[in-house]
Parts: sequence; structure tokens; C-alpha cells
Amino acid sequence: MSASAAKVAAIAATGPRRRWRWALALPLGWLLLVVFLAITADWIGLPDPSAQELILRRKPPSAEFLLGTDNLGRDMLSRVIYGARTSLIVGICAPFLGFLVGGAIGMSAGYFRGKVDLLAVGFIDILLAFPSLVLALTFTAYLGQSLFNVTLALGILSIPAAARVSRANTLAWANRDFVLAARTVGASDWRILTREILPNLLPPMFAFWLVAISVIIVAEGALSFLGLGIPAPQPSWGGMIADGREALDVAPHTALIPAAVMFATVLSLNFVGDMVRNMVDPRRSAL
Amino acid sequence: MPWLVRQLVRLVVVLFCVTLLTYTIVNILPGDVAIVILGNLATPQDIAGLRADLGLDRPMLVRYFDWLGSALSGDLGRSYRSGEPVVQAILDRLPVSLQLMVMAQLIALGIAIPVALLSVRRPGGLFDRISASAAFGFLAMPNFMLGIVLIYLFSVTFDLLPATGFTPMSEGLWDNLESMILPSLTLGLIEWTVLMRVLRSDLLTTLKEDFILLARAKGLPQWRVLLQHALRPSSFTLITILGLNIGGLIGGAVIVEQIFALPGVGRLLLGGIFNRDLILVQGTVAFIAVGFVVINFLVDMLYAVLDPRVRHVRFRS
Amino acid sequence: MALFSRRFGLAAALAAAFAVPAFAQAPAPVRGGALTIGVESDFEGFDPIRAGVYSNSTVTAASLFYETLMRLDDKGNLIPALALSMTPNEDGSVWTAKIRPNVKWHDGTPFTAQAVADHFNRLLDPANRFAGRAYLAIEKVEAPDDLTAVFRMRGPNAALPRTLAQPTVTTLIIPVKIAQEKGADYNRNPVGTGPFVFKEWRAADRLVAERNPNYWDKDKPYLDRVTVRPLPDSDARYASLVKGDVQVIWEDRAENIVKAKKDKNLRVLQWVGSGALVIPLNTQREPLNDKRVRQAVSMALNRKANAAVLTQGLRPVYDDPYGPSSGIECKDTGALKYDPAAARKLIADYGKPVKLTMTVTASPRGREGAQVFQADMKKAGIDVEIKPVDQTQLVKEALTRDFQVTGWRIIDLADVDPQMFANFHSKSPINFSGYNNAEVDRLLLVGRTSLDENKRKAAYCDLIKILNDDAVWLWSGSNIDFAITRANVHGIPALRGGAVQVEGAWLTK
Amino acid sequence: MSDLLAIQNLVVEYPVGGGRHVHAVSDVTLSVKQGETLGLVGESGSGKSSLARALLQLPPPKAGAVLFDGQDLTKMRGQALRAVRPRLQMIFQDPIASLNPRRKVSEIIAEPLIVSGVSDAAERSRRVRAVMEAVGLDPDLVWNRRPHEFSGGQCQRIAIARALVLEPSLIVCDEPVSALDVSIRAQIVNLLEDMKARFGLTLLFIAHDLAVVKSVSDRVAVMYLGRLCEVADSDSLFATPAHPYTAALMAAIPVPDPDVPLGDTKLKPGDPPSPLDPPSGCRFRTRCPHAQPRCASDVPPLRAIAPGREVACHFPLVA
Amino acid sequence: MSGQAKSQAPLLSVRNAEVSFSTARGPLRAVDGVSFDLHEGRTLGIVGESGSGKSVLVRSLIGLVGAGSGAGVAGQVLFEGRDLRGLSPREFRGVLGTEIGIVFQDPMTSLNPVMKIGRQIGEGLRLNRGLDSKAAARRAVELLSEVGIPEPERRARQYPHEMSGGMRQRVAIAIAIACAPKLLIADEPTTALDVTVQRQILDLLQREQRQRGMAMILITHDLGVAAGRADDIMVMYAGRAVEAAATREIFRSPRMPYTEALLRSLPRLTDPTHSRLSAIPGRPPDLARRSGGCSFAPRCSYRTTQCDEQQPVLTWEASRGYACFHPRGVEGGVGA
Repeated sequence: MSASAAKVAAIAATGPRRRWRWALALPLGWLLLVVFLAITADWIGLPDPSAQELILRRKPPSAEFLLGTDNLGRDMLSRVIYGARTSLIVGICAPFLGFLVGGAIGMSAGYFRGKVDLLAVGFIDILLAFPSLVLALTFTAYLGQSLFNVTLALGILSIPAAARVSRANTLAWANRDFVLAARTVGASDWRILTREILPNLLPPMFAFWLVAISVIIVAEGALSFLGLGIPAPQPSWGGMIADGREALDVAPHTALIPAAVMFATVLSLNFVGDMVRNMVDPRRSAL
Repeated sequence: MPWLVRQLVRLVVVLFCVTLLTYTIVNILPGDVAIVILGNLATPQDIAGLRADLGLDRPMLVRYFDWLGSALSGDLGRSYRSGEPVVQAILDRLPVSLQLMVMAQLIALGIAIPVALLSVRRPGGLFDRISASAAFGFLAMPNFMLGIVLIYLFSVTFDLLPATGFTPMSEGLWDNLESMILPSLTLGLIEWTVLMRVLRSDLLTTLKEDFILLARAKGLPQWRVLLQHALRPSSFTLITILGLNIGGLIGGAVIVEQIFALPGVGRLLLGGIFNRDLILVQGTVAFIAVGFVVINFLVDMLYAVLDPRVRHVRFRS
Repeated sequence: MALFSRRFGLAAALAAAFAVPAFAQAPAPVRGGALTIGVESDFEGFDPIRAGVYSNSTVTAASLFYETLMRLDDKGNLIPALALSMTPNEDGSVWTAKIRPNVKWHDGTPFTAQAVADHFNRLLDPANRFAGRAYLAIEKVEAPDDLTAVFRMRGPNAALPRTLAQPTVTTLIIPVKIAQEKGADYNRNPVGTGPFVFKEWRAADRLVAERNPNYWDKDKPYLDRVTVRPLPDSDARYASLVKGDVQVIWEDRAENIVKAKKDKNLRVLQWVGSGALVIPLNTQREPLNDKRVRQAVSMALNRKANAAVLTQGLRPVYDDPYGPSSGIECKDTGALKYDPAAARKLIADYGKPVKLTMTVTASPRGREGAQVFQADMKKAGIDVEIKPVDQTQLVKEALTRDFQVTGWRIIDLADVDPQMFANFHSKSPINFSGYNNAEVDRLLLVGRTSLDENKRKAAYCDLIKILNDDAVWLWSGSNIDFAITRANVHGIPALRGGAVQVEGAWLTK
Repeated sequence: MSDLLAIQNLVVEYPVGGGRHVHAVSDVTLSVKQGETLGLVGESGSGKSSLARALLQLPPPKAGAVLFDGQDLTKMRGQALRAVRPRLQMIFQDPIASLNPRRKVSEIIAEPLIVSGVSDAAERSRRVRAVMEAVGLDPDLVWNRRPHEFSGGQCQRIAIARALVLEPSLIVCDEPVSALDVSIRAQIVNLLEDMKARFGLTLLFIAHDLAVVKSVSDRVAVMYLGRLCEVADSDSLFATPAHPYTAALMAAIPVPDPDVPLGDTKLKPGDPPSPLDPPSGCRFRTRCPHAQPRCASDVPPLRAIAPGREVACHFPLVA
Repeated sequence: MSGQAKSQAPLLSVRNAEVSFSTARGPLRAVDGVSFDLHEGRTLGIVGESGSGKSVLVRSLIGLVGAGSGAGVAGQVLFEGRDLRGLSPREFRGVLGTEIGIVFQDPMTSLNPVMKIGRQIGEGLRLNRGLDSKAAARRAVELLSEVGIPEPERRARQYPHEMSGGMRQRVAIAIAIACAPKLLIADEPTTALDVTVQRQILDLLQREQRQRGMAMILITHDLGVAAGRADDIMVMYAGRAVEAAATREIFRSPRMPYTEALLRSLPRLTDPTHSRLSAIPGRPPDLARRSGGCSFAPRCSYRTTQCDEQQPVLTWEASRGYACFHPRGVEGGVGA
């Protein structure tokens, strides 16, 4: 049958996978390094990221300060690593939160359709139509600026995207015969949602989540720029870039180092996300 | 046209919820417009008095429905802070925001479409990989950084474009465009990445379709296959994202507006919130919500233009 | 009394000569040209009742359209403006101003003493809830004839002419009659007597003013058109100046000022005013209600070194808020020296761990100041949590005394009395440190009412000793305003109140 | 033999937007006897799959009754319906799509047991092993593998095992071999026949391939555009089709023998009408070479023309 | 036309066609050394199960497999004596557009959903025959009417989704024959259609082929379809051609045990109900893990150790060929 041609072509598209393997090692290695440093920051003998030595402000990289110092004379290396911790916490947790809520909404909408779908789509519409700025400002102004609140605000902002992804995927999977098969044996909706649909939803959601992490890390920077990010002196990459921006000509490293680290991380996340997406492409998993 | 009716109902419901939500949120924010007006020298007595004068001491819901009543008759009230009619304030800012949004999207599309087309010619090839890395690079670039880099590059170093400010179209089209290029570029250079990735992925899917094979079997050259056969059926996700972006950009380009000193809706909103200018915030949010719903309505219409199958289902009664 | 007349007399005599402040040996003024000024923020509007307080951006814009009764030249001498002279009665409780004849509002109606009276009486009327009235020592203003305005003070007041000479939301005189006719629209459509006529204000974008051909000072202004543009991002603002999109910017980031000083295309103007950047401590809140803790905080903060580094030496720190322009110089301010060891001892003495929350504006400046404060306190064993909030919330917390430590700024006024009285008198509604000291109250009253300038100075110096010893407010920076201009811009006077005034400015090629 | 399943006046319609409906199944009455295999034949759009899903209440039909062992399934809800479900199982056309790609084969086959409350894990794995062996899968080899590691034929075996594990009375086979290759098809058909004998099953066997249907069915029902055309025992239906559509269907089958000449199509040229807007009267009349004016006005009822033989035609080919 | 010379030389001559893909599990040879000739006016049926490589083979011949997918294509393809593999892309497109037409399995996916029918038909004409858009549109309407579509003017302005499956396949045929090709490739042209429609489409294809004197390659998995329409049949199994012969010979006396088993496993209407089908045990091999021997050996009832160790090559006996050590119906074949 000619469908086979399409299938073979699909296998072929995964062809250069061996080349991918080393291409993947680099981004994965980087991500692991960043996560490792973020977790172990307290124990690897870094100077206090908020210890200031104003006299030594904006010093270029040297033997004493491997990555130089920032606008308040703090060790950039330490701040970049502690910043990784903050940025990763926000970057990982915020979309996770969004995915938890949005995923549930999208799943119910895609599975039950009809009125539930209408309600869910309406809810998403409202969230989307509501200027995200107002929401972020509200959170930080009303509940105060803290790591938790910033994460919460960004998490809420990622609900619509998560809901869309999970709804679209649920719609696709809920029509599969195996869902029908589960219903013929009398499985409850809850069981079908959790045992049949959810496992299939996780890989695309995971791939999307990896991309969302990078978007959120950048978004936290924008909040920092508006003065609404993680409160000082806790470093975050976005906040460091925002701080360093004003000395772009006299001490470019204060902005460029966190920017480079952020770039490498976003790049890695997207590469890994692409890989995951390729691996879970339904066309290929159907083989 | 039950579809049209459905869209209208959707608009009304979204508007109601969004404005009520805004009202609640701005009300629970600490500090209020009375403090803003009277400044840091005010006495608590004065503040209480002004609150009463502005009607801020009445229950929130009563005020909300008052606002809703007059809003329905087209009167969004006057800003507490500046006394300017809210409708006027929004209409003054809107052309700037709209132009910024349109130009940014055009730039984004102008980069995204050719890059996506070129990279699907050889997926995994050199161009594909370079363009993907470039895309992620721009994705990782905060716009407050990109903006200032562009200013230093294009206006200070090369002296090509004005660094900041907005020139209305009435003062000359070229001047107007000049003043909008850098801000649009700042947004567009970040925006294109997502559009490119989405289009690329949809193009790859489309290119596996039999009708593409058939087009090639007709002897069409590659570029013709891509442009005439693959592009249109691959553009639906792109259009959806575009619609969502546009909605977000109406009020969400604050940082760019701030850096380039553009008098856009985003800054109006930001100022409104900082001033606790409830009336202004409320009107602006309602406006943005309408804009969002209307634009996405138009996007739905655009689907129908792009895809006759949708047209078929929807417009044949 | 003698003091006033001496100063004033001199000023009046030299009025004509000093009309153009000599900015070195500048070339002769040239007519024509357009100037664009970049300021920090958009304008609140031009009706004092609505605007409440003018930011320095607004003052810059407002002084295009409006004028004060008197003016100060760059040396601090009073010169006539809308008033030709101001004379006090015996004890300084009544001041009579002679109004300049043949001055017209931009709409053509004549400017009279009645307009002066209307302006001040409107601000003073409690029904209008003008916030700045707490600072005004005026009881009411009368206009016995078209060219005479009589200021009746709440008590003897020495500082009135100087107070009225600095452009602020209160002293720039607006036509109340027109404002009332236009209602809410007046706020956005200013009409004044000033050198420029309002042309257009596109919110958040630009305000355009054109030469007033009927200006009473026939030579002026030299410029045909002035545009004021709010450019909120300081780096972009600086870039706009370098690019030449604007010719003058108001600036406060040390980085840019230092850069500009090295740029031969640019010129830096600076003005050390009175007032200061301050860190108020709430004396009514645990643990700051304990003097030892306050003193410890004061001694732990390395104000001078911090400022020297952060402002690259541009903004020296004084131990009082008086500033060179106030004319008050105290030999001994009683300031506590930087001494982290002593601070630690005081904290140990206090016996409990000290944790403070510092409320600051969520801005780069707020964030920077707070982190430096936090780091210094840590060395003395004081934990500081930073709470960034927006400006509105900060004001609310200050007014309701719902804070422990915050950042604040006392604006540049020609006379220190209004600020000091409002901030430290126990009965003042805006004494947000909640400070209550009978001796301070007494000294404040002396400063306000005494006609003897030396006695006043002495009182303020005694006052500062008490305040410093009690560590109520910490003086973290002097109030210096900077503006950067292109090298071809001339004739901009001292930046009083942060305002860039361009009435006498001109451009060369 | 008694009727295990009786479908009475079943109607299935679903909306497609714009206020229009697909008339998938219109007024179908049909019964399946205990232990027999009923073949259901029709082309795409004939409603045979809709009928299968409706009788399993997935979702319930718009009108009509489905009597299973005397109980009307359309009147049952929730727990009661779930209690009956294990006795009624289904096998789908696409064996790969009918297995959850993220679960192990053993889990897939055990799932029905878990749902129907077999809580003892050992008991479950015993039964799963037993049924795997019955369908010709080696339990040790397949236990921990996932569906994508198997070919279509193997997947269909897994699907059959899943259907059998609850020991159902009736299995609805919805085109169970259409997606399989010729060389595999025979294996699965044989397996179904074996399982039917071994477990005493009743089968409703849906297919568009007449030859396959013929080989497994005791009786055959032919559907066209949502209506039944003809119901008869297998041999007589294929020997002497009574409905013109049945005849046309048989004529259209390509015979794998180059010496058999291509006969008359027994059809008027043209395409099948859309189930959105079926023709009035007899739905086949637009393509029927024997159509008369009466066929446009009157709906031909399904009537018996011989014992065990019913046809819905005004002018049947066999009297 | 110098018909004489051409009728002797084949229109299409394929030698040792190979297509391989690299996959995660190693290289996969989807087509392995297939050769065949096709003469003008003849219909070659290529029969095989899914994965047998029949579609990949044919698509690779006309360059639709390979570009961009990382597939390796080898072998010689002579079309009217010209080596297609040696042509420049532009020349190759010229041949493709004018000399070869193709019809795919599913007309739902092989027609561009967002382009009007008329334009899709006229596209090739404008590009390859240099017609202006008016002439192309006129010709498109004529073609629609030739393939039996009523109201062709109206239909030309419609989109594919507004038509039924059979109608769409007629459109696809119209596209394929628009430039009057010499070779028509029909890749499972009726698999997605109902049997009653299948008949009409096959009739149409056959009619057009005869009228225009085209050669046709008919790819199908349905032996019934091949039996009724092909002059010659090539049977493919696991990427190799295992048997090739005139249609009647294939059905009457298959040489290859696979062909024989396949024919026997078909249910027939003439068989009584519940008669057990003769199934082929096992399943087709994994192409990525080929053994050295005959691909069919594991399922073959005549298998010997030779079959496991040695790969049989397609050998020719008179006008027919087979790849088997133990051909059926040949002296010394069985049980040798």
C-alpha cells in the first residue's frame, strides 16, 4: 500500500539521528551543568552572591573574579550561578503550574467537548484578552514581590498556551479507537483521562514545556526590567541583564555574560525540546 | 448566521468578565487614585474627602455597574488623574500601537516566511541549523536589551534612524516610518522566531502530503511547489499565533514603548495602573479585550479565505 | 528685616543686568531655532489642583507657559518677574507685591493682581484639597488694585519672596478664571503669561510650545519653538541626545553624566539645590522606636563611600538637607560617623536580633540603593528585607506610617522651612517618621517665624544636631540636578527645582 | 437459537454544523442469534460503523432500542451500563490506533480486568497469559513490549485478546481485517473463527469485502446509505442476490482470475449520494438500473420474500 | 512516428533499482535490485503487500523519493532511451511534467485542498506546454469532461472538498493525463474508494490508456484488480521483485511459492461459508535486518538450507522470471 511510502519517508526523516546524537550531547550537557550548579551552588565554595565591594564594581573578568563584578561590585560568577537557580526555579515551576491548570482545562475541554469545551475556551479567551501586564502588576503589587508570586504570575500567564496544547492533543487522542475500546470495557471517564489519554499527552506537553521554560526565563527578565521581578538582592539572569544594560559601553560584561548564559540555556532547551518533539511525533510513533 | 451571533455572544461574555475582573483587581491594589492626585504631601482627611468626591467610597459592584452602564452608551468616563476623556486618551494612543503592531508583525513575517521556506528545502541542513540557532538566539534576547542595542547601532553609530520618539503620519509618511522602524524591529526580531518555527514545522508536515508529490510530479520547480502549494495550507498555526500576538501586542509592548518613548496604549495602561486610575485602566482593558476578540474574529475569517474547506462549512447555511 | 531689603534691593537694582545669567563668556544671543528637551516622565497636567505636585519634568514644561512673581539669578539673587518688587511690613507678616503692568495672558486678557490673589487663594481653599498647602505659610492674598497684591501670612515669614521665586506647582501662576471656564480640559491646555505659548500636547509623546510674540520681556524668548519629550528610558534618552534628536536632556544616571563630561559635543549643567535624598526611619515601629537601633543603622550606613562610588563622585553627601542654595551652613551637624563596630555594639546592647524591611520604589534606583543599604546593614548584624513597591503604594505606606525604612527625597526649595516643618513637627500630618520632640518643634517654629536670619540659621543647625543624634532620617545624597545639552545650546540658567528653563536659551550653529 | 441481540428501529444522526445532519443509520431493525456470525456489508457512508458504535452506546443512538439478552441498553445509564459492557466487546479496523501506544501489551490486555474489578494481580496475570496464548501470542515475549514494536497482524491479535479477556458473549468486529495485508488477513480470519468456536462467541462481523464476509458469516445483512437493503443467509444471498444493490456490489468485486471477464456493472453511472442529503424513497434509486417512479416516492420496507430472507426493494431480483 | 524502432525498444527500462534509507536501527533497503522493462501501450501491474517496496520503487524512478529525505537511490532508469538519473533538475522536471503522469492512492490528500480544481489541472499545461491561463483553463474544462465529470465548467471552479471521492480521483486522472504523457503511473488508484466506484475509475484509466496509447504502471495490493487490468505482473516481496510474468501465467501457474500462497490465501465467493482460509504463517521480514537468504524463506513451506543461506536472483525462463530455488511447476523445482 502506498501509505508505506509515507512511512518510509517518515523513518527517513529521523535518518540523521546519529549526527543528532552528538549534537544533542552538547545542549544536554550544558543543561545538566546549569542544573547541577544551580542545585549545588551553596556547597561549591562560591562567594556570597550579594556580598558587595563597591570599590570593585564593574571590574572585567580577572583571576580573582572569573567573570568580573557587577554594578555593586558583586562576584558575577557567583551571581550567574545563583541566578541560574532563580531563573530555573521560575522557568521550570511557572510553566509547570500553568501546565497543571491549563493541562487539566485543555484535557477536559478536549475530552468532554460540548459545554465543557465552551466554558474552557471562554476561560482561555478571558485570560488571553486580559492584558498580562495588569495581571503581573497586580500580583506583585498586591501580594508583594517574591519568588513565589513572580512564579505564580508567570504561571497563570502560561495557562492559555498549555490549555491550547493539551486541548488540541486530547482532541486528537480522544478520537482514537483505543479510547473507544476502553469505554467498551466500561472504564470511567476519569480512568480514560488518566490512564489512556494522559500518558499520550505528556510527551508533547513535555516538549512544549521545555520551550516554555526558555520563554519564561526571558519573561522574568522583562518583569525585572519593569521593576516587578524577583526582589533584590536575589540574582536572576533577566534581572542581571536589566542591571547591566545601563553600563553596556563601560562594562559590557555585566550584561553580556548573563545574556550569553541565557542564550546558551534557551538554545539548549529548544534543541532538546525539538528532539523530544521529533521522538514523539505521532507520525513516527505510529510506525 | 448563527456563527456571527456566537461570536457576538463570545465578545460580550469576554468583555463582561474581563472588565469585572479588572475592576476587582484594580480595586484591591494597595493605594488609590486619591493618594496619587493629592501626592505625598496630602493629609489623610483630604484623601478621604477626595475619595468621597470621586465616589470611591461606594461599594465596588455598584461602581462597576455604573461604569458598565455608561460604557455601554459609549462613555468610558474621564481619567481621574488627567481629566482627559478615556476614549480620547485611547484613540490618541491607538494609531501608534496599531502601527507598531502591524509593522512588527510584517517584519516578523518578512523574516519568518523566507527563512522557513529556505530551511525546509533541506531539513537538518546547514541553513536550517543556522537559522534555528539564530532564532533561539533572538528568542533568548530580552527586548529591553535588543532595543538599546539597536538604538546604539542604527542611530548612534550609523546615524540612520531617530533613536526615540514618534512622528505621526500627518507629518510625513517617511518620517513616520523612520520613527517606527527601530521599535518594530525590536519586536519583530523577537517575534519572527516563533513564527518561523511554527511555519517550518507545518511546512514539513505539508511537504509530506501527496498533493505536494503530485505538484512535483507535474514538473513544478521547488520554489513553485513551496510557494504555490505548500505555503497556504501550512499557514494556519501561523495565523493563529499571529492573532494571539496581535492581541497581546496592543497593550503588551510596554517595554518597547518605554524605551523608544512611543505614546502607545501599553504605556497608557501602565501609567493608569501606577496611578490607580481605575477609570482609565478599565477603559483601556476593555478596549484591549475588544481588540483581542475582534482581531481573533478576523483571524477566523482569514482561515476561511485561506482554506475553502472552512468557508464551505461555515458559510453554507 | 535688614537682610531682606539688602538682598532684595540689590537684586532689584541689578535686575536688568542679570536678566540673562552669564554662562561664562557666551556669544551674544541669536534669535530663532527650535529646541527639544528630553525629560524623564510624562506630565501630570497644568492645573495645580489636579496635578498635585509637579515632577521636575512637569516643572520644565510648566515654566515655558507660566511664571513666578520673582526669580532668582544664578548667584541666588532675587530679580523681578511678574512682580516688580515685594516689600514686607514691619514683622514680615504681610508682603506687598507690585505687579508688572501690561502683562497679558496668552489669550490676550490682562494679567492683574486679582489673578495672583485668585491663584493663591484657590490653592489655599481647603475645599480644593490642594496637597501642597501644608507647605504654604500664606493666610490669604488680596488685590486692593490691579497692580498690587497683598500676601497676608500666618505669622512672620522671612522667606516668602525666595519661596515664590522657585518654579513649583504653587508658585507658577495660572489664570484661575480661565481654568474654571475650561474645567477639566484646562489641565491639558495651559494658558499662562510665559515666554512660550502652548501649541500641542500629545500625551506620552511630546509637548510643543511656540514663541510668545507678546511676551513682556521684548528681547525674549530667542527660540521659536520648544518641544519637551518624555523619554523614560535613561539610556535611550542619552542616545537621543548623542544622536541629536534632542538638544537638552534632564539626567540623573551617573554613568551617562560621566560619559557626557568626556564628550566634547555635550555640556553638563548641574545645580546643587537644597533638600536631599533621604532614608527616613519610622520612629514609632519596633525596633526603630529604640534610639540605639536607629543610631546603629545610622552608623552602619557608609553613606559617603557609597555615594562616592555609585555616583562616581557626582553627588556628594552632606550631613543635613540644607544644601548650598539654602544659605545655611552648620559647623557641627552632629552627624554620627560611619562606624560598623560601634553599630554592632549598639545592636548587641539592644539585645534582640534586628530585622528591618525597607520599602523602596520598584525602579533601578530604588533597587540599587536598597541593596547597598542592605549590604551595609548586614555588616552590622542587621537583617534587611527589601520590599519593592510602586510609587503609589510607597506614598500610601509612608502616609499611613506603614513602613520601617524607606527611600525618599526632599525637593529643592528656595527656603528650607516648609519641608523641615512638614517633615519633623510633631503636629504635622505628614511627619511620617512619627517623630515627636518638643525641642525640635520649638526650633522649627523659630526657623519659621524669626526675622533674624542668623537666629534662623542657628535654629536649623541646632535642629539638625538633634535629628542626627536621634537618627530620625539618614541623609544619603545631596539634591543635585543635572542636565546635559548639546554644545550649541546656550543660556540655560540654574536648574532650580530640577527645571530646565529655556526662556533665555539660544542656539548657535 | 434465540436472539442474543435485537436492534429495533435504530436511528443514528449527528450534526455536522450549519444545522445539517448526517443520516448515518435510519430505522434499522436487525437481530443476531446466539452463537451465529452476522455479516454486515456496506460501502463507506452506509452506516455500518455508526450502527456498531450505536449498539454499544458509544454514543447512544438518537432513537430505537438495542436489546441485549433482553435488556434495552439504550435505557441503561452509568453503573448499570458499565456492568453489561464486558459482555459486549469490539474489535476495530486499525489495530495500531486501537492500542494505546504508551502502555505495555500486558497492561492493555489486563485493563478490562482492572476496570471490571478483578483486583487480584496474580489472577489477572494468569488470565492475561491464558488469553495471550489463546490468540497465539507468546506471553513471555510480548509481556513488556509496547504496541509500536508489533506489526498490524500482531496488534490485531492483541486487540482480540483484550476483547476476549472478559469472556464476552458478543464481539462486534468492525472491519477487523481491512487494514491488514493479504497474507496476514487469512491468519486473523482464521483466528476469529477459532475463537468463536472455543469461547462460544456471537459475532457481528462488519466489512466491505464481500469475500471475507462470505467466508465467516452465517447470515449477511447489506446496508446502503443508512438503510438495510437485504438480510439473508450467506449462501443464498451470494447465490441469488435479491436487492439490485447486492447484485451491483457482487459485480464490482474484482476477481483474482484473468480469465473471468469483467461483467456488467449493474449500476447507473454516477457517484453515491451524500448521507447528508439522502435521496427520497429508496435510497439506492439514483444508481439503480431497475428504478421506477415508485422508488422515488415510497420507502421500500424490509419484507420477507422467503424464509429467513428479507429484502427492502419494490422490485426484487428474486421473487 | 517511427513506431517500428520504438515498439522494440522499451519505453521504460529499469536496471538494478535500489532505494535505501538510513534509520535509527541502521540502513534499510526498501528496494533492492529491481529491474524491469515496460513497452509502449502495455500495462504493468506491480503487486505486493505493504512494505514490499512497490510504491517506493516507482516513486524513486521519477525522483519523488530521495530529495531531502536522505534516501539513497541507485540504478539505471532509461526513459525512451534517455537516462533519467543523468538529467539536470530542469530537464528532469520537463520529462516529469510532460512525459509521465501519476495518480496517487488517496484523491483526498493528493489534491491541493486550497486550490481550485481547474487551476490544478491547468498548472502543468501552463508550465510545460506554455499555454496562457485562459487556454489552460479551457483545456482543464475539456479534460474534466473527458474524464466523465458532469458540468465541467462549474466543477473547474470548485475545490476538491466539494466533490465526492470518485469525482476527485477523476480529477486526479485529468491532471495526470493533462500533458498527454507517454507513461501513466497509477499508485493504488482505487484503494481509498468503494468497490462500486473502484470499477468506474479502473474502467476510466483503462479507457484513457488505450485511447492515448499510454503505457501504464498499475501498483496495487489487490490481486483481483491486477488480474483484470494488467498485461504483465511483477510481484514484489520485501523490496525485491520475486516474480514477473504475463498476467495469465502468474495466476494460472505461479512459479514463486509466495505468489502461490498469496493466491491461495484469498477468500473467494465461490468457497463455502466457514471454509478455513489457507493462511501464510509468519509475517514479512524486517527490512532493516535482512538475512543473507531468501526473504520469504521463513514463511515458505518449500524452504531448504539453501534458501536460508543464499539469496535467489530473478532468473528468466522464456518470457517470465522468478527468484526462487524451488520454483513451482518446473521440472526439478519442488523438493529438489
